[in-house]
This record gives sequence, structure tokens and C-alpha cells, in this order.
Amino acid sequence: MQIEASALSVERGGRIIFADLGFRLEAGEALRVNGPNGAGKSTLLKAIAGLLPLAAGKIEIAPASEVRRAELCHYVGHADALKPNLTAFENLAFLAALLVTSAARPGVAAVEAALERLGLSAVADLPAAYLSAGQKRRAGLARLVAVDRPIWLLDEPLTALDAPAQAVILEIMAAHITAGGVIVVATHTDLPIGTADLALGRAAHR
Amino acid sequence: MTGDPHFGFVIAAYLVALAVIAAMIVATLADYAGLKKRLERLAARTGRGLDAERK
Amino acid sequence: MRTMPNYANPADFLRLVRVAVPGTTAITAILFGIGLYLALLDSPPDYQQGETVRIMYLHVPSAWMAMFIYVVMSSAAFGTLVWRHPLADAVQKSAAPLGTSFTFLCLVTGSLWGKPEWGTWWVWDARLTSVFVLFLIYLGIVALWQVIEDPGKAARLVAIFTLVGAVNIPIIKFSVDWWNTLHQSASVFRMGGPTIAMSMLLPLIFMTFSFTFLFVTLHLLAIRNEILRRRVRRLSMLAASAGEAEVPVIFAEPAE
Amino acid sequence: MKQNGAPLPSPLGALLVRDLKIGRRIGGAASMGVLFFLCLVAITPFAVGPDLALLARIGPAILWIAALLATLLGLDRLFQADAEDGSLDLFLMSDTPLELIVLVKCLAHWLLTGLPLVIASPFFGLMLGLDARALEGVAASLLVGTPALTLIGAIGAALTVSLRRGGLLLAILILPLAIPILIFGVAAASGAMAFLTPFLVLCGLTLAALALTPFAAALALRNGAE
Repeated sequence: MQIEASALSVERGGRIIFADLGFRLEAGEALRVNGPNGAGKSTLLKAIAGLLPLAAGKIEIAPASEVRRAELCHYVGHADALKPNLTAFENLAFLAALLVTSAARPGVAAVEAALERLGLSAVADLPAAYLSAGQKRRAGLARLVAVDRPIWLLDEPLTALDAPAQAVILEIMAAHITAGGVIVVATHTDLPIGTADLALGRAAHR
Repeated sequence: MTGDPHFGFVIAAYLVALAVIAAMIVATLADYAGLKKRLERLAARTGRGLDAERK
Repeated sequence: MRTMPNYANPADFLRLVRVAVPGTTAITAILFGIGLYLALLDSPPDYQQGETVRIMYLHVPSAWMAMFIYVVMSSAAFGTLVWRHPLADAVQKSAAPLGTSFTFLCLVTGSLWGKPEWGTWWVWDARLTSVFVLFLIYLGIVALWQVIEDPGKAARLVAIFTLVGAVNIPIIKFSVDWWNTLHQSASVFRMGGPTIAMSMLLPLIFMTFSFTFLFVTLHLLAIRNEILRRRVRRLSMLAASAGEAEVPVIFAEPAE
Repeated sequence: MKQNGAPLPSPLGALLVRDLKIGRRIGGAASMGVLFFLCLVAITPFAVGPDLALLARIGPAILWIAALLATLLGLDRLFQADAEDGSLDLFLMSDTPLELIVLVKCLAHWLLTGLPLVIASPFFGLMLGLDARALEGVAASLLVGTPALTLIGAIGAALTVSLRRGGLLLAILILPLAIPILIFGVAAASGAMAFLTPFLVLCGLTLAALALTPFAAALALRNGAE
């Protein structure tokens, strides 16, 4: 698994967010994207996920597969994609069912294991509205564990999490890297796992 | 009394009344049963709940 | 020495319910027994309408209940806004579905009572139309309860709407009556005329009291339900925060 | 192939169950459509007068206009709720085509809003003095027509997904497109002699909507995504 982006540029609302951006990630590598707010970190992640059109440049994945790039990616944005009046389990079970791919067909056990992994099994049958911000964030991240997708695109995954919870997330990210996955993470904090760095902001104002 | 041609309407009215009243009673009691069950399940988890009711 | 039971305190109120409900249930049963006997067996048919007048013994009491319950709900709403007490919220919330049901019963029995006389299931008679508008207001209140998540906020917002509704009901009543006379519809619907014979008044009184006591019983039970529902919500949140504490610190183990 | 424990439902099945659950639970807006429909029907006699003969003549039109407005004004949250909490991005990243996802969301919306309208219309028709035959006509035409209203309305919902006050704009956009459905719907509902022809045209319109609108709505969602 290798992902390479070259001469990327994305435009939104007539404004060039960033231009002529490139990076290459081999299996088992992580890329940390940092830069001031509004430098386009989220935009880059969404562009990689295929949620936003590219103004220029291209993103290639080797080995080439007929599956859309979006179906190889997990994207965790600021919003946790949780419906307040559904329970944590119902939310995650739906997302797992939605994001199923030919390579990974999680069952109910995988959903329960993911909740267990994120320390949410005690609150699994409570409506998401009752969860704290930290629990909601962990519930949002639980889909990373429930459905196996190689490319992880994480936007500020550690916000609203206390130290033990952050440790769990870092642990999961480390596990994904050692398993040969790829992570692009937008964050201000430095990460204990080895990452290449990509600074946005200066490039955007060329 | 039942000779009146419109007697059917009287019966219908009393049946509807019975149905509405029965529905209210059943709904209230079923709601109570459901809440007690959930309270017992929650009490088992947080150690309060039902005994708070018998305080 | 046990302090005076303060029924504003939910726990004391729950004990009141356990004590009072068997009593009111018995009274309701007795009243219904007598009322139904009088209404169905012991009262004469109307010289004009014949047997269908017996529907009046359901229609009029349920119309009275629709108004009575709205008054109960409005006073509870006033209590919610002035004293912000959860028990007033429970009284107000539990009354709404009961009021809706009695108003629905009033409309259906009114339609069944009118059908033999007018040949159609519904006539826009002034009184029936006013009850119908009251029914729409009740539906609005029940819908509003279901849409707002936080119980405290819901109670205050619904209380405001209930009181606004209460102010508007007389205005609606007046304008519907005027509307009805303006388009003087062909048939005039006579609801048991001003002077009801004693033989008909008695069953009417008994049925009205039995409906009222039925409501009191159901309302006490429904208030208890609301108290328990709020307790379930609080305990669920407690369980959630309790769950927060148990983040399994498992990063020590090697990744599986 | 990782396969463990009981299998999860198919993506579309899971989506349908989820939307139905959300609609019916606290905060869900399942019964709003029917109540709004009832209010619209209820206010007409106050404007037109209590004369049942007149009401019977315009009854089918009143019921259809009420159904049209109730459906359209209930659609603005169809995609907006998902867009706000991030679910829409995940729809775009699923291997299930967005068009089918749109179709399933319309089905869920129709089951919660459209179908109750069809079931309630005969009862509300009684208040407008409709006779049994007219009630059947209204119910049948609504049964076939409301799906088309939901489908076309979904395009409007997709177009206004990122707008703050999308609800009214949705109605303004979609009302002109819904005119054919309204014409043949009311014609079928009140058609004293010719019920079948307008009814079949209405079926045709609905089938066309079923086939075409998901593509338009999906396209709008993809382009609207910020």
C-alpha cells in the first residue's frame, strides 16, 4: 500500500486553499499535517478522502485497485457522526454497516469489540445525547477499529480527550501503523509515533 | 329499546368510549412497567434507582 | 415524628399515589356502575331523537373533561413557570395525552350522535368545531413535549404555549360561534336543550363524575410515570458519567 | 475476509432502520407531517364556510394541497441533519452508491410522513363532507402521488442542504415541479367519471420520479458538500 500526491491544489469559494502540494507515504508510515487554523488542514484531508474535487494535481494509490479511493479511507472530522437519540451501539453498528467494504465485513462482535477497545461498553446502550464530549469523540473514533480500512485521515483526533483516552487513541494509531496502514493526521500536538511532517500555511500564501 | 333503528350508533359510541378508556389505562400501566424494568436495570449498574423510590 | 408529607417532594408524592389510587379506582368503578346503569337502562329515550340521546351521556362528560383537563394543565403550567417545580412539570406533561384522548372521544361521540340526524358524519357546528380546535391545540402540546429533549426546558416552553392557548380558547370560541352564525348552516344541532328532564340529568351527572374520577386516577398514575421517567434519565446520565471513569488503561499491553 | 459474530445488516437496510428509529424516537418529527396535514385541512372550512356541499366539491383539492405542503415542508431536514453531524461525508465514502442511499432516505421519509397522510386522508375527508367514493379516490391518488412528492422534494432538500433557512426555498423550488403531480392527483381524486386515466398518468409520473430524481439529488449532494 503506497499513496502519493503530487502538485495538489484545491480551490473553495474561489480561493486557493493550497497549491502545488505533494507527499508520498509507504505502508506503515504516518504524516502529520500542521499549520495555523484555516491553512487548509481539513481541506487537504477531505481532498484525499475524495470528498472535495481537486483543482489540480493527482493522488495515486499503489497497488492500483478498481475501488474508489474514498472506499479505502477512513475520514474522522470534527463532527462525530452520532445521532443523539440513538444509542452508542446503534450509531456504531450503523456506521460499520455503512462503511463495509469487500475486504472487511465486520459483524456485531466487531462493533462490540470496538466499543470495548474505546472503553465505551459500559455506556453502549445509552443514547448518544447522554455521553460526554470525550465519550462522543471516542464513539466517533470507534469506527476506525470496527471497520478495517487502510488509509486513516484524522482531523484533530485528540481534542476533547483526557490523558487516558488520548493514550488509547495513540495506541490504536500505533497498532494501525505496525499493521501496515497509512495515517494522515491534522493536529497541533506532537505525536509519540514517528511521523513525517507537512506544514501548510506558507505554501498557501505563495 | 333496541328496536330504535339508530341503536347501532349508541352501541358504537359506547364501544368507542370503552376502547379509548381501555387504551388510556393500558398505556399508563404499560408505561409504568417499562419504567420499573429500566429502573431496575439502571439500579443494578449505579446502585441507586429503585431503593431511592422506597426511601 | 414523621414530618408533614410534603407532596412537592417526589418520594412523598409516590407514597401518596400508592395510597390514593386504590381508593379512587374503587370510587371510579362504583360511579361508572351507577352511571352506566342509569344512562343505558334507567332513563327514557328522547321523544325526538329516540335512543341516540344516550350518546349524550358520553359526549357531554367528555367535552367537560376536555375543558377541565385543560384547566388542570394550565394551572400546572402556571406552577411550572412560577415555582419551577419538577412535580408541576410532571402534572402538566401527564395531563396532555389524557386531555387529548378525552377530546378525541368527545369528537367521535359527537359525530356518532349527529350522524342519524344530519346524515353526515361531521357538521361544522359551533360547539363541535370549538372542541375540534381545542383538539388541535392538545395535539400541538403533545407534539411539543416530544420534540424538546431536556425535560426542564420542555416543561417551561410547553407551559408558555399552554397558557397562550388558554388565553386564546375564549377568543376561538367566540369567533367560531360568530363564524357559524355568519354562514347559517342548514341544520341546527340541538345538544340536549336548556331544560333537561331530571331523568336525563341524573345519568349525566353520574357519568360526568365517573369520567372525572377516572381522570384523577389515571392522572396520579401518569404523574408517577413522569417522575420515574425523569429518574431513569438522571440515572442514565449518571451511568454515562460512571462509564467515563472506567477508561480501560490498557496501553500497557502489546497491540494485538 | 474478516467475518465475526452475527452479520450486520446491509448498508441500505441499516440506513432504513436507522432513519425509521430516529423519526419515531423523542425529538424525531414522524408525526409532524400528519398534524400539519390535519391543520391545513382544518382551517379551510373556517375560510370557506361550513357549507358541506361546497366543501365536498373542493375537498380533494384541499387534501392534495395539504399533502403537498406537508410533504415539502417536512423535507428540509432530510439531508441537512446528516450534513450537520458528518454522516453525509460517510455516505459519500460508502461503497453503496449515493443514488441508492438517497432512494432509501426517501423511502424512510415516505413511510414516516407520506403513508400516514394516505391513511389519515379518508378521516379528514369526512370533515370536508366527501362521500365514500371520493374518499377512495383521494386515498388512492395520494397513495400513488405522495412518493413522487417526496422524491422530487428530495432534490430540493439536496440543493438546500447547506443553507440556513432551506425549508421555504425548498418549497419555492419544488412547487413548480410538483404541479403535474398536483393536476393529475386532484383529477384522479375528484374524477367523477374518468378516474383511471389521470390515475395512470400519476403512476407514470411517480415511476419517472423514482427513476430520475435519485441521480439529480445525489449530484446535488456531491456538489454541495463543502
